[in-house]
Amino acid sequence: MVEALIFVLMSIAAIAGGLTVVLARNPVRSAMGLLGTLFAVAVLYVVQLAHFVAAVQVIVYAGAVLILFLFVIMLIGVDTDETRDENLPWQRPVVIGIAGVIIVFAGALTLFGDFQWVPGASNAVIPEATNGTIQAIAEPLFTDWVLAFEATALLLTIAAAGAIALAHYRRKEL
Amino acid sequence: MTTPEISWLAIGPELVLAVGAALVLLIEVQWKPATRVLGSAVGASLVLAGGLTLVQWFAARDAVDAADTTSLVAFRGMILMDGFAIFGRSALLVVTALSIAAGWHFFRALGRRGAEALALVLLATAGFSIMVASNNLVMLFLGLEVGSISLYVLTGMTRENQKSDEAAIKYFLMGSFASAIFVYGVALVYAGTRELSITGISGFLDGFIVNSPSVILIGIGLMVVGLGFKVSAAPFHNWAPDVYQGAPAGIVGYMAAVAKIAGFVAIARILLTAVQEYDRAFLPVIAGIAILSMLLGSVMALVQTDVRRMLAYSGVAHAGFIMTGIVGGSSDGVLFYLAVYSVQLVGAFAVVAAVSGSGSVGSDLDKYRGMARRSPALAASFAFLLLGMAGLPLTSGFIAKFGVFADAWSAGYEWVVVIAVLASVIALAFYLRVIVIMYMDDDESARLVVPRPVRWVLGVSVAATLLWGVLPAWLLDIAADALPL
Amino acid sequence: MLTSLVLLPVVAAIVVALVPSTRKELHLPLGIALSIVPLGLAAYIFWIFEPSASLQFVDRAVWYEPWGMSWFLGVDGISLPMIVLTGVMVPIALAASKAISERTKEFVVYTLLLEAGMLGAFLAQDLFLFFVFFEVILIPMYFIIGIWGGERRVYASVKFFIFTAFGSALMLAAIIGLAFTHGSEFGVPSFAMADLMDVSLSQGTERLFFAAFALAFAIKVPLFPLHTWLPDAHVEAPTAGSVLLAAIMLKLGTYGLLRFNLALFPEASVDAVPIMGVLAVIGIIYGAVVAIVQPDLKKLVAYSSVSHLGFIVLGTFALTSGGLQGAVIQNVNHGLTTGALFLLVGMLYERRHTKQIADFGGLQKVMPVFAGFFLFMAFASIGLPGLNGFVGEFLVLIGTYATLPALAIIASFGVVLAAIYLLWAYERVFTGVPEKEENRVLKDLSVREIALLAPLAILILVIGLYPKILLDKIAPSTEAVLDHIESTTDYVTPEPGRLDHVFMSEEVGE
Amino acid sequence: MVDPGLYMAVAAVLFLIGALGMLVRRNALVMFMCIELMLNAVNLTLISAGRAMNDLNGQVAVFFILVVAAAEVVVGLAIIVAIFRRRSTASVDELNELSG
Amino acid sequence: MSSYVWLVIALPLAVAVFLHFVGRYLGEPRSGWLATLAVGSSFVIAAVAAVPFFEGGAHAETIQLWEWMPAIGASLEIQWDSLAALMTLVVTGVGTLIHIFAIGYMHGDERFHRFFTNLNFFIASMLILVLAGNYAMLFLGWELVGLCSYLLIGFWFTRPTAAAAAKKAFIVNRIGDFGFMIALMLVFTSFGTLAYTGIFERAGDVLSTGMATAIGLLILVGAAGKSAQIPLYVWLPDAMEGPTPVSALIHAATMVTAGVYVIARSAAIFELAPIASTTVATVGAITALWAATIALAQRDIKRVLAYSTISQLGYMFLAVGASAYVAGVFHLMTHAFFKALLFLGAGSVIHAMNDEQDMHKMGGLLKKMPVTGITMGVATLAIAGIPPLAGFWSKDEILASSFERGGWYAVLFIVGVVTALLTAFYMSRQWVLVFLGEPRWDDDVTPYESPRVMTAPLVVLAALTVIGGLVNTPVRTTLEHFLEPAFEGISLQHPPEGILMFVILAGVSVLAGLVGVGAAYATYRRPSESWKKFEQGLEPLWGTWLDAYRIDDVYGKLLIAPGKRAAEISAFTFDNSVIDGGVNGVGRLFSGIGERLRPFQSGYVRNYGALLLGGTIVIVMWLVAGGA
Repeated sequence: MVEALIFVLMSIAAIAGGLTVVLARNPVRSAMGLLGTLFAVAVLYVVQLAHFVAAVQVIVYAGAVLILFLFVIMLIGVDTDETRDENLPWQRPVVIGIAGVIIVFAGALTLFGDFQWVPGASNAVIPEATNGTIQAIAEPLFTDWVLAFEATALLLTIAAAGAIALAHYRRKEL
Repeated sequence: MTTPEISWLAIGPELVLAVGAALVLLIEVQWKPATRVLGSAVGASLVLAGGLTLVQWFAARDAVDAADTTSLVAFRGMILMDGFAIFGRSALLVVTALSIAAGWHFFRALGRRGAEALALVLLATAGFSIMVASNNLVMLFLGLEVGSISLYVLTGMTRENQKSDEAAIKYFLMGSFASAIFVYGVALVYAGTRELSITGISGFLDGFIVNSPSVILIGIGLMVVGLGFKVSAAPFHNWAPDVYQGAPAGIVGYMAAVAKIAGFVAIARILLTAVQEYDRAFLPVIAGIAILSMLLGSVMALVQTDVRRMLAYSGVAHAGFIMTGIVGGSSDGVLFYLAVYSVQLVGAFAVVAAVSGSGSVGSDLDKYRGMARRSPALAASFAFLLLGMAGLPLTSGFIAKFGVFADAWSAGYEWVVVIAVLASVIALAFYLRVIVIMYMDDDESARLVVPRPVRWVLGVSVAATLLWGVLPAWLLDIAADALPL
Repeated sequence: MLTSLVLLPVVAAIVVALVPSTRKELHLPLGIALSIVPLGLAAYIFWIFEPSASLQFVDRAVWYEPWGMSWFLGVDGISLPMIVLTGVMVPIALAASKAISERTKEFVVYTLLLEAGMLGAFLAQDLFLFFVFFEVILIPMYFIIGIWGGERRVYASVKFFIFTAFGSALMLAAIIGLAFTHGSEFGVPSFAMADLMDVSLSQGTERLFFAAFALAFAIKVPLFPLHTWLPDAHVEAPTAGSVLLAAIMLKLGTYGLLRFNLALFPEASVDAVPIMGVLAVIGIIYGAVVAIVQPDLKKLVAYSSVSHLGFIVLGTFALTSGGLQGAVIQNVNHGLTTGALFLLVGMLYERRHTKQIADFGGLQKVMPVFAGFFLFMAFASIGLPGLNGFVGEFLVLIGTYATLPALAIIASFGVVLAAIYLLWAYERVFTGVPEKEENRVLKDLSVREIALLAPLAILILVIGLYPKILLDKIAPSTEAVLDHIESTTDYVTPEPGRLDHVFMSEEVGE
Repeated sequence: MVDPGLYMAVAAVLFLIGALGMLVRRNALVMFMCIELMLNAVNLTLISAGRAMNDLNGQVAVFFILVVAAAEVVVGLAIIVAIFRRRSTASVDELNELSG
Repeated sequence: MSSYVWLVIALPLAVAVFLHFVGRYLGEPRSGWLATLAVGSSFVIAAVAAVPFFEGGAHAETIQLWEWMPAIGASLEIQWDSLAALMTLVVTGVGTLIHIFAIGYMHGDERFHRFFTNLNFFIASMLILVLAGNYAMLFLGWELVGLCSYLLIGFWFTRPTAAAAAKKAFIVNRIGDFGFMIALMLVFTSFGTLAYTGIFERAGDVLSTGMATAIGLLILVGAAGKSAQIPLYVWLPDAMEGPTPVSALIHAATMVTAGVYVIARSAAIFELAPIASTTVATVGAITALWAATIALAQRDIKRVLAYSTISQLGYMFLAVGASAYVAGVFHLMTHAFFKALLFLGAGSVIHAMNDEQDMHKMGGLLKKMPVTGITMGVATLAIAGIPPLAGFWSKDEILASSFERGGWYAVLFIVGVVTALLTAFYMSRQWVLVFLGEPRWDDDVTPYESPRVMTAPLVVLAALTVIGGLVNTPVRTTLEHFLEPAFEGISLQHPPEGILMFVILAGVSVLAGLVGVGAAYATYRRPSESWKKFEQGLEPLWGTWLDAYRIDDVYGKLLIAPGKRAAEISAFTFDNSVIDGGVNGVGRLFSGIGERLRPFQSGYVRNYGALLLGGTIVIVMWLVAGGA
């Protein structure tokens, strides 16, 4: 019951945040919308017992990534409001068309297609099985997934090297 | 259960590459040596990685011969050391080596940032190498991202021109978009099967009949889109011409080739292993993508005036041809095609770089006018590679096309083959255009200076194209042995 | 032996390529000298060839086992004349290329590679191998036209390449289909002709495959209405290109129809007789009619090729011994005569730098030997008995009458038209008084040029009077083709001399 | 307990919003945020599906996707900054020199 | 001896080849004499080989030289029988004389040796034709004589008219050959061979009437081309552009009779096809009359003879069409003598007149050139059918035979008589115009008698013209006995029996001849104003005849112009625009599609995104639909 309430509230929050990202004219507002979504989704994680991931979400995403976004927004100018005019011909009708098709398709699938999100869902959900505490996560992370964990090292190396390669100008190059 | 399972051999090549990349960066920071020194580090790591790959190949063959393949499953099923992976990895390493040689001028011209570029190339190769070996969709995604992000950066590395950064942002935005779509597909397949492992999924689908498979099918579709983007299959190809044109010439061949190899190996692994159960559903779709790619790529290439854009569209068409092999349902044709095409591609872009400068943007057809007189060897190599891409007999391109067509035919997709052969005729038309300009127009411009490494690379790729066109058996045998587990 | 025949020109090409570009004067003579070697070998093979239907001098090596391809060369009565013709024409074409002053080395290399490809195509007994050669020869010819051609050479060469490649593309699909049908029937795919002849196909599939093969070959021949690449290619090509194109490359089409279509798809071939026959006859008449009014001498000869090759196709699909023998021997004949005519036009062009008929007139006065050769070749082309063209056309016509009387009659009219276009052209170019100043100073043929034409003239005469030297070796193979068709279909070769035949078959037809 | 399917439906909506946002926004930064939205939707899907099937791997996968997102952000922002430095704009509509 | 018959062909051929390469060095008279020697030797060999036939009872022999096209039963083989022997003797005999004449006539021509090369080659070809043992080889000779005719008509190639005439001759002949080739196809299909021996013996068993008629009519088409019969005669008048010995040899004495020969040769087939025979006779009779009317008005000395030849060939067709094969061949022979004589005489005149051919510019030449004049006079009387000259016997036999045949042939008989009258008139007109009356020649012309080398053949031919007819008179049918073995099993048409009928019929034709000769003499003996008035009085008929019924214009307008137009439309409109336009259109289509699609690659990343997402949706929907 509590879960349902939280689910409804947070879902609304997440979607509202998402819409803000898309619809706000000022990038700062978009970033704020994204922040809202991130938090709301984090709450939905928690509700589903994904504690560790929720924490990471808040720390890494909301804490670091979003700040980075804001920095860049500030760097390249907060006042770059977008107009609502669409300057590409056909872009808007096409987007509306795509959206329409997706919605119709999703509706049809739900109503007539015997669609199940999780066809293999077990009847008895055992909360302990997916209680994503640090301990619980850590075990697969460092056994089954150890290689993936190592691979993230590559990713971060690239991010660092790439950012330097792209954005770091030596003095004489400016 | 609490100890991780480490198989050094299985990740040996990637490890070597990553260490190599780190070394390059460190040496650069510490000693700021000549690029040549970095090059030898890079070369050493490539050679070592190649050696390890060879060891893997023999290990894999022994295991298959002994009918005990457990040793080929590493890191608790996270990655595999099967022939499929090793073939893809070998192709990646060869392409990397050739590309670095061909683009050597580019790296040198980058000055101090050459080290970063070299490191990124090595890391990208490592990433894609992980990708081809992955037996886990998330692992695969990680490898994909390691590779892709490196490529985004490499695209934007030159600062001399504005188009390079346009290409980078386009590539980055669309690539991330496609990655997001791909990983959503992974999530949906996970929702449908409770598995992230490829062999796990196939085992699951073998054992259970999913009553409502829509979620899996949507997931498959999204993964196909994500990977289709990487291999620049239509209609996800738009980025390719712009990026090929805008990215530094010295690195385009590499970007194009590795993305295709890794992308197609992943597609083949996922479709032909993991979700093979649904082939009746997805093969027509793949056939559709193949046909659209072949036709669109060929027709669009016909009207290009820039060789790089032309090659990009031809790449779209080639994606379609390789897809035809996927439609055929067997992987050996695809692997052979990837091997020969990527070698040709690197060679062709080596020529482009030689003609228009390695850091340049675009490569107008006019620059090739009368090249047969100014630089006969270069023109002849380029012409030969183009004919190889066009699939003329006695080039590897013909055998490759023949292979995928034969697969598709025997799988019952005769109509796809018919359209494919017709598309290859249209494709021929634009390759010929370049040859016409090189051979049949006169131009008194200066002779081109072809750097020695480029000559080597061209020699290798021309020789390979000819050799595999005349005596393809050994590579075909290898490709046929390189089966996914 | 056959392998070395195919590889000799390749070796020759490599040798020529190794001569440094600075020694320009060496390339052509060296090329000519080296191209004599395959001619000698071909002649030797011709000499020791036993007149029987079996494949001889077979060379076979597995190429890639799982797909069933092999390097499989062999010669029979149908391909034998073609390899000799190839051997003859290449040195002549090279020797006629003195006008090629730029990039001589490339030219010689391309020509020799072309020879290798053509020889390979005629010798291949494996469809995959055949396709490889069939397609590969486009490249050197494409360069020959495109680099050393006339003003619209690029257009012509690209058109030539794409058009032909288009045809062979569908054939490739059919070849794949055929090989894998063999695979599903016998367990292993195979591309060997002998194996594929055993494949049983459904009627629909057989017809589709037949159509794919026929399209490829019809474009190559070329059969109306797929012929428009030919005049362009001929007009723009340098002399050697035209000669080799007309003399040998086009023959791959007619050869293919005879060797592959009839043998692989007997049922469909029998069914397709009316269509192919009608197209052939349209080609005969249409090509001739169009040739009449051509203002360009070379184009005229090109269209005459369209007309003449129609006879070959007609003879092939007559499905009688006369028709088939006529078709094979006409392959040679057309190669010699039209090749010679192109040589002559080329020699004229070298002197006068124009091919427009209107630019000439009265040339017999200033270059009588040239005129004599031209007239000789023209009459050979017209089908004057005693010269080779007659033997082929007459066999074809007589052979065709037994099965396709109406078409044979219409086709005979092509013989009249041939006289019209060639003699009219001769009249305008050679007779009268040379009025134009440029024409009055033209030099007659040099000894070198005579030496090029004389062998052809002799061959034309020999074949015209004693075709047995060819027919004896051809006949067993063509009979074997007919036997194969008869044994696999209901078709019965009409036996001339039996009163009932003509009337019976017409009644049955109704 | 709320049906995991509902979570996933919400995720799908978020994904759709992000995807469509990619098409309507021309500020590269905002487009980038849209991608973050999409990745969030993916994560939510994984967690919900894993929960429905009593499988922890979904959550582990989310961890990696988060890392990927972070890495992408770094590089992406670097590219945007680089472009901005040179062109003083972050609007992708002004980047259309490469076309045809 | 007959085993050496091949030498008959080989000698002239060898000399032709020899002269072709060496003639230039041999010089003027020698090459001519060498050629003559070859033909003369052939004549001798043939005569010796023909002895058995004179003795009677000898049968045909077939001598195979070598296999040619085994698939259709065609070898190069000689059939040596009396018909062949007769033809060989005529060809080589007349040929020898004409060769001799030509040595004088062609004197001074820079291509003298070439002329004899071609002439000898012609003799060889003609002998191939007549000696052939099968239709294929006959066709070989048939075409080779056509080639020689082409070469020799166009001998003076710098004259555009000569070149055009040569081409015309060959092409018109080809149209005839078209029919002939189809005939051969029918023959082969029916018999499975083209060899005479396999055909004529079995013709009755194998051929239905319909098939025999078809073959017969098609042979007629071929024969009409070669022998210049309606409607294919138009080439022969133009062929007079060639040197006069050529006209005499090829276009009067030998080649043009090949049509008659081939019909006679195929008698066994025509025997089975009455309709075909009748058609042959009718075509012959109509041609005879038609050409005779044209000949009436000609002013060119050679054209008169040309139309006269056509007309006389018509007689021969009438004969063979009436199954009077012997009569036909007989006339062929006598005609060879007197027409060769006429042509050579005309040549002599032309030579003397500095190549003037217009009879209006001649007159009174008898005094200047008595030998020519007298010999030509003999020939004129012979062709007019005045006894006892050769022409009388042969022509009379034809007319009498067709009269005897009766029915439709009786009508043809009347046509023949009328033609005889016209023949006598125009030939006499010619002789009178040329040799009598006041000289009308141009000032710079000084006529003189030709040298001995030219007049000698005239005399020999004149002698033959006088006595040649005696080989086959109603009293003594030597020729018929001679030819009989060749027509074994054929029911030959004979003139009516009995001396009375002979006298009556001969009287009719002689009367016609005399009337013609007399009328012409009366008209043209008088001064030119007078006969010019006479000719004008016959307008517009006379003009029409002079213009040969403007048949060339008709053909030009009805056949050639539309044909050329059609060719031009095919070549420049249809081929270029429709077919090639289609081909290039396909090419343009693809690049057009490419150009149209280029805007979609707009460079706007959001467009790309839309395409990506749109494609995703389509693929997902397709997959779900396909998997459900």
